[in-house]
Amino acid sequence: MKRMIVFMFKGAYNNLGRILFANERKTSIPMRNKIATGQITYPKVVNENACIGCSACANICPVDAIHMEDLEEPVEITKDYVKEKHPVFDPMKCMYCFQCHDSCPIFAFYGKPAAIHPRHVGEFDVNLAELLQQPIVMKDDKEFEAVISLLDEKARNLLKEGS
Amino acid sequence: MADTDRKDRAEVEVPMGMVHSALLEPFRIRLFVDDEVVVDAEITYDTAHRGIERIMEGMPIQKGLILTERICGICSHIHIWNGTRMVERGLGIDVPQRAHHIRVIGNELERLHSHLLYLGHAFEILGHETFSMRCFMVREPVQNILFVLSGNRVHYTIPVLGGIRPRADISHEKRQTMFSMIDKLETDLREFAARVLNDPFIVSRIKEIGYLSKEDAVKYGALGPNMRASGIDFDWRYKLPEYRDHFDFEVIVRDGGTVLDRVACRVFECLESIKIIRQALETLPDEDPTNVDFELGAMGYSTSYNEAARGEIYDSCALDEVGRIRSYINRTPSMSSLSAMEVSCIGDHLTDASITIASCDPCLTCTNRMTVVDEKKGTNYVMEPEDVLRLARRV
Amino acid sequence: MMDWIDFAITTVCIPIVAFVVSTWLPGIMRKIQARIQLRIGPPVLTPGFWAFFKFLYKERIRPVSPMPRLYHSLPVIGIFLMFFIILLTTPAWETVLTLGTLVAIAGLMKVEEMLYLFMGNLSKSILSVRMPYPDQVKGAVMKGKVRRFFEQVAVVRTFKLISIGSFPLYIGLFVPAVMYGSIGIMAVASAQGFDPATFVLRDLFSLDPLIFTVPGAIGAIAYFAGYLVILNEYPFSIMHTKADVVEGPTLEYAAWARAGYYLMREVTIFVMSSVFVTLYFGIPPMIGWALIPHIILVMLLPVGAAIVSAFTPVLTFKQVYPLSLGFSALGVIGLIVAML
Amino acid sequence: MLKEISRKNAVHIMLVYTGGCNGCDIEVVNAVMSPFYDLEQYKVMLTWNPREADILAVTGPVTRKMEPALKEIYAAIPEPKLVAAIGTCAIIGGPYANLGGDLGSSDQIVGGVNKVIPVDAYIPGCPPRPEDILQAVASVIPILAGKR
Ligand code: SF4
Ligand code: SF4
Ligand code: SF4
Ligand code: SF4
Ligand code: SF4
Ligand code: SF4
Ligand code: SF4
Repeated sequence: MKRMIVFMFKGAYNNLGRILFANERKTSIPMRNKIATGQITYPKVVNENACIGCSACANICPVDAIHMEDLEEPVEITKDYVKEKHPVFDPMKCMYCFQCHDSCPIFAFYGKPAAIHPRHVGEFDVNLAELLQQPIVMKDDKEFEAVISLLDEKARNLLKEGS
Repeated sequence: MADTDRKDRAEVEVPMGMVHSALLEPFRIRLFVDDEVVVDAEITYDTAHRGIERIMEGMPIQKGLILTERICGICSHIHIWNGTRMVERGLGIDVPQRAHHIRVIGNELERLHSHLLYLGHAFEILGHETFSMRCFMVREPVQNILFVLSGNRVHYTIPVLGGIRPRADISHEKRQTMFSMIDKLETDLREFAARVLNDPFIVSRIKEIGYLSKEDAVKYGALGPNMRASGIDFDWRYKLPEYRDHFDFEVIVRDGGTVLDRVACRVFECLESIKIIRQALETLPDEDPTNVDFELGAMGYSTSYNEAARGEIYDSCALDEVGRIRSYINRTPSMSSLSAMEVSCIGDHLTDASITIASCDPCLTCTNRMTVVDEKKGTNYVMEPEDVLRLARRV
Repeated sequence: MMDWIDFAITTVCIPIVAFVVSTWLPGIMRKIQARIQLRIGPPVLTPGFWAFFKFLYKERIRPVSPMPRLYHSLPVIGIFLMFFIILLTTPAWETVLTLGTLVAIAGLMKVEEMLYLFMGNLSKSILSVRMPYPDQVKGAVMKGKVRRFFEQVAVVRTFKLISIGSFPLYIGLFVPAVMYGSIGIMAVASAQGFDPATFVLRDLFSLDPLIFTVPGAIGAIAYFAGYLVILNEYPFSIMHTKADVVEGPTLEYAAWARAGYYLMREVTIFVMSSVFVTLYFGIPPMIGWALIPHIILVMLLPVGAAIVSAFTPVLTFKQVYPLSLGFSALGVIGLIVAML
Repeated sequence: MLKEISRKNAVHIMLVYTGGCNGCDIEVVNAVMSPFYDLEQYKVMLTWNPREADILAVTGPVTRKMEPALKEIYAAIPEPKLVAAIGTCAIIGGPYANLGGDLGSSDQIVGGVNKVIPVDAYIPGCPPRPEDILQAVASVIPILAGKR
C-alpha cells in the first residue's frame, strides 16, 4: 500500500514534468529537422573503395536496377587494372533479391563483404590491390565460369590470371 | 453434443477483417456471438497467399534461401537460418562456430523485437496507446542493434550457406556498440516490465480470459510461448546443438494458460534472450565466419526444426544435381497457434476475443495455404475438408 | 426589454464562444497525451480545428445507409442539442425562459446519447459484412446466422452504457440539487454566492463553490466518471473501441457529415464540462466577466479526461459494470451527505 | 485558401496491408507508434476508417484475395485522396512477381499496387526505414492540399 502511494506520487510528479515541460521527450529532433528540409537520404548501397567496377552486379540484376556509369577520373587499382566505371543503383526498381551482392566478385571469390549490398553496405576498408593478388578460392568450375561470365572483359582477364 | 448446444445459442455472426485496426494483417475472423459472448470463432487466412513455396520450385538454392526470408518480416532471420541449416544438414556442410554464434545472436534479437512488437500490438488492442508507444520505444534500440549488425532493420539476411554474410560479421567496434546498447535495453525493459505487470487496469483486462488448457494446447497444436504459457515445457532451443552446448538460459513455462500468462511468458523470455546475446557476444570465437569449402549437389529430402520467436518452425526440401530446389515445404508457428485461439476465445466477451486472438501473436504472412483458383469462372476459394472429400470421391 | 437584448446577445454569442473554445479542446487533450507518451504530438489546432475544416471541404459522398439523410442529420441535431444545453445554463435564458432545470439538462443529455443508437443502426460500413470476402463458402459450423455489422454491435453497447454507464453522471448532476434543495440551475449558482447582475472578477474569491465541500467533492468525482462515459473516452470507450468495432456508430460519416460529427464531439466535451463548472463552481457561462473564469475552469475536465485516458486501457463490461456501480454508489453517498 | 491551409494542417492516413511480408507493415506502424519517429508531429493522424482517410498507405504486393477489398476501400475514401505504395512489393510486386523457378513467378499476385488503383507516391525499400516513410508522407501533403 505504501509502495503504491509512493509510486503514484512519483508517477504524478514525473508526468507533470512531462506535460508541462516536455521532459524526457524521445522524439528525435535532428530527424524532425531533416525531414522538414527533405534531407533524408537513401542508405549507401555501394562501397566505392571496395568496388572494382567489373559490372557483374549490373549484368545479373533481373530487373535492371543497376547501371554502370563512367567515372570522371578512372582509379588505378593495380598496375594493369584501372577501374573506369562504377555501379549506380536505382532503389525504385530493386526488389532486394541479393543477386548483385552474391555475384559481386569481392564476395563471390574472396568471401569479403561485397562492395554492393542492396540494404546498407556498411563501413569497411578493403585493400583491392592486395586482394586481387590472392588466388581465388572456388572449387566448382561451373560456378566459377558462371560468375566470371558476368564480369566485363577486363575484369575477367584479371581474375582468370589471379586464380 | 456440446456443439449442437452451442449452435443453438449463437444468435449472430460478427465478421471482422480483412482490413481492421486490431488485426493489422489481412485475415478474416468470424465470431459467432450470443449477446456479446463468443460462442464460436472461425479464423480464415488465405488473403496473403503469395505462393512462395511454388515459385521456389526449381530455383537455385542460394536464391531460394533469400526468398525464404521474404516469407515474413518478423521471423525473417529464423526462416533463412532454418532453411540454410536444413541444407547444411542435408549436404553435411561444416559451419564455423563463430557463424553459429552470430546466427544465434540474430535469432535472439529477433525474438526480442518480435516479443516487444507483440506487446506493443497487444496494448494497442487493449486501447492503451501510451504503453503501446512505450513498447515501441523499448523496441527501437533492438532495431538499431540489428541495423548495426546487418544493415537493415527488418530483413537482415545474415546466414548464407556455410556461414554468414560478411556484412553481418561482428567486428570489435561493433561488438562494443552492441554491448552498450544491450545494457541500456535491459534496464529499460526491466523497468517497463515491472510497470506493466503491476498495472491494475491492464492486469484486470488480461487475466482470466483466453484460457487454453494444457490438453487443448496439445490438441490444437499451440506452439512456442503459447504452449509454454499453458504449462508444456518444450523448446527447440534445448535440442539444437547451436544453443544447447554453448549457452546457459532458462525456458519460461507458466501454468495459467490465460492471456496474462502468454504476455508474462514473453516478457520473461525477453530477459532470457538478452542473457543469451550477452553470452554469445562474450564467447564469440575468433575465426573466419564463413566456410566456402563445400560443393552443392543432389540432396535427398532434408529437414530442420528450430525455435522461432513464435514457436516451432519447420523447413524441408530436396535438391537436384545442380543444387536447384525441389518441393520446398515450410511450416510456421502461427499456423497452428491460431487454431488454438479459435477455441480459447470461446466464452469471452467480444472485445476480449480480439485480444485473445492477438495474444497468440498471429501473423499471417506465413500461414496462407491452399487456395483453388478456378480460371474459367474467375473465382477462387479455399479448399474445405468437404471439397477435398468430394474430389476424392469423384476420382 | 433589457432582458430581451441580453437574451439575444447570449443566444448568438455563447454558441460562437462554445464553437471557438471547443475546437481547441481535442488538440489540447491530444497534446497532453502526446507529452505523456514522450513525443511531440500534433499541433494544438490540428485535431479539432483544422480537421473540422478539412472535412468540410471533402467530396460529398452518399453514405451506405438505409436512410442517408437522417443519418447525416444526426450530428447536426447533436450539435444543436448541446448548444441548447449550454444556453439553458446561462443567466440570460434563465431570466427570460426559466427553463434551466437539472431535469431538463438530464433529459437532453439522454437524447444526445440516444443519437448514437440511431447512428449505429443507420450505418453500414465496408469494414465488416460488406467486405468482399467469400465467407459463406468457409467451413464454420454455424453457417447462416444473422450477420451483424460492427455498428450494430456498438449499438448494443451504447444501449448498455445508457442504461447503466452514465448513471454516475446523472447522480453527479443531482448532488447540487439535493444540497441546495432546488433543481433550478441559477438557484444552485446563486446558492454558491454568484450574482450575474453584479459579478466582477474580484467576486471570484468570495464565492463558496460546492466542489470544496465533502458532498460536492464526491459528486464531482461521480460526475467526472460519467463525463468519461458520455464522451466515450478511455477507459469507457467500449462502443468506440478500436479492438473490435473500430469507430462504431460513426463509421460512415464522411466529408461535411464527419465535420459535423467532429464538431458534435468537441462541443459535447465543452458543454458537459461547462455544466460542471456551473454546478460545482457556481460560475455559469454568460456574456460578461464571468466568462473568463468559466472558460479557464472548463479546461479542467478535458485535461483530467486526457490524463486518465492516457493511462487506461479500454474496459469491457466486466469492468465497466462494477466501476460504474462503484461510482454511482459514491455519488449516492454524496447525495446522502448532501442531505444531512 | 482556408481549404488549402486546413488540408495541410490535418491529414488522416489509413493503412492497408495487401499481403506483404509484414516488414513494411511494421515499419509503418513504427513510424506511427514509436515516439522516436512520431508521425503525428507532421500533422498526420492514423485512422482505420476509409471514410475519414486522406492518404491510403498500401504495403505489400496485391494478392488476388485482397484485390477486390483494396478497390472497395479505395472507392470508399472521399476525394481528395492520395495513395502511397510502401516498399518494393507495393511498387513492383517485389520478388514474388519478379522471381521464379520452373513454374515462373507467382500467379497469386496481381502485382504492384498501381495495377489495381492509381498510386501517387512510391516509397522504395525492403522495407523502407521509418524516416523514409515519414519524409515521403510529409512531402506529399502539399499535393493533397493542391487538389481540387
Ligand atoms: S542475367 Fe539473366 S535474368 Fe538478368 S537479364 Fe540476363 S538473362 Fe535476364
Ligand atoms: S538486389 Fe536489387 S539491385 Fe541487386 S540484383 Fe536484386 S533487384 Fe537487382
Ligand atoms: S559486382 Fe561488385 S565489384 Fe563489380 S561493379 Fe558491382 S559492386 Fe563493383
Ligand atoms: S503458404 Fe505461406 S509461405 Fe507458403 S507460399 Fe503461401 S504465403 Fe508463402
Ligand atoms: S497441412 Fe499445411 S503444413 Fe501440413 S502439409 Fe498441408 S499445407 Fe503443409
Ligand atoms: S509466425 Fe509466420 S507470420 Fe508470424 S512472424 Fe513468424 S514467419 Fe512471420
Ligand atoms: S517490400 Fe520487403 S519488407 Fe516490404 S512487404 Fe515486400 S518483402 Fe516485405
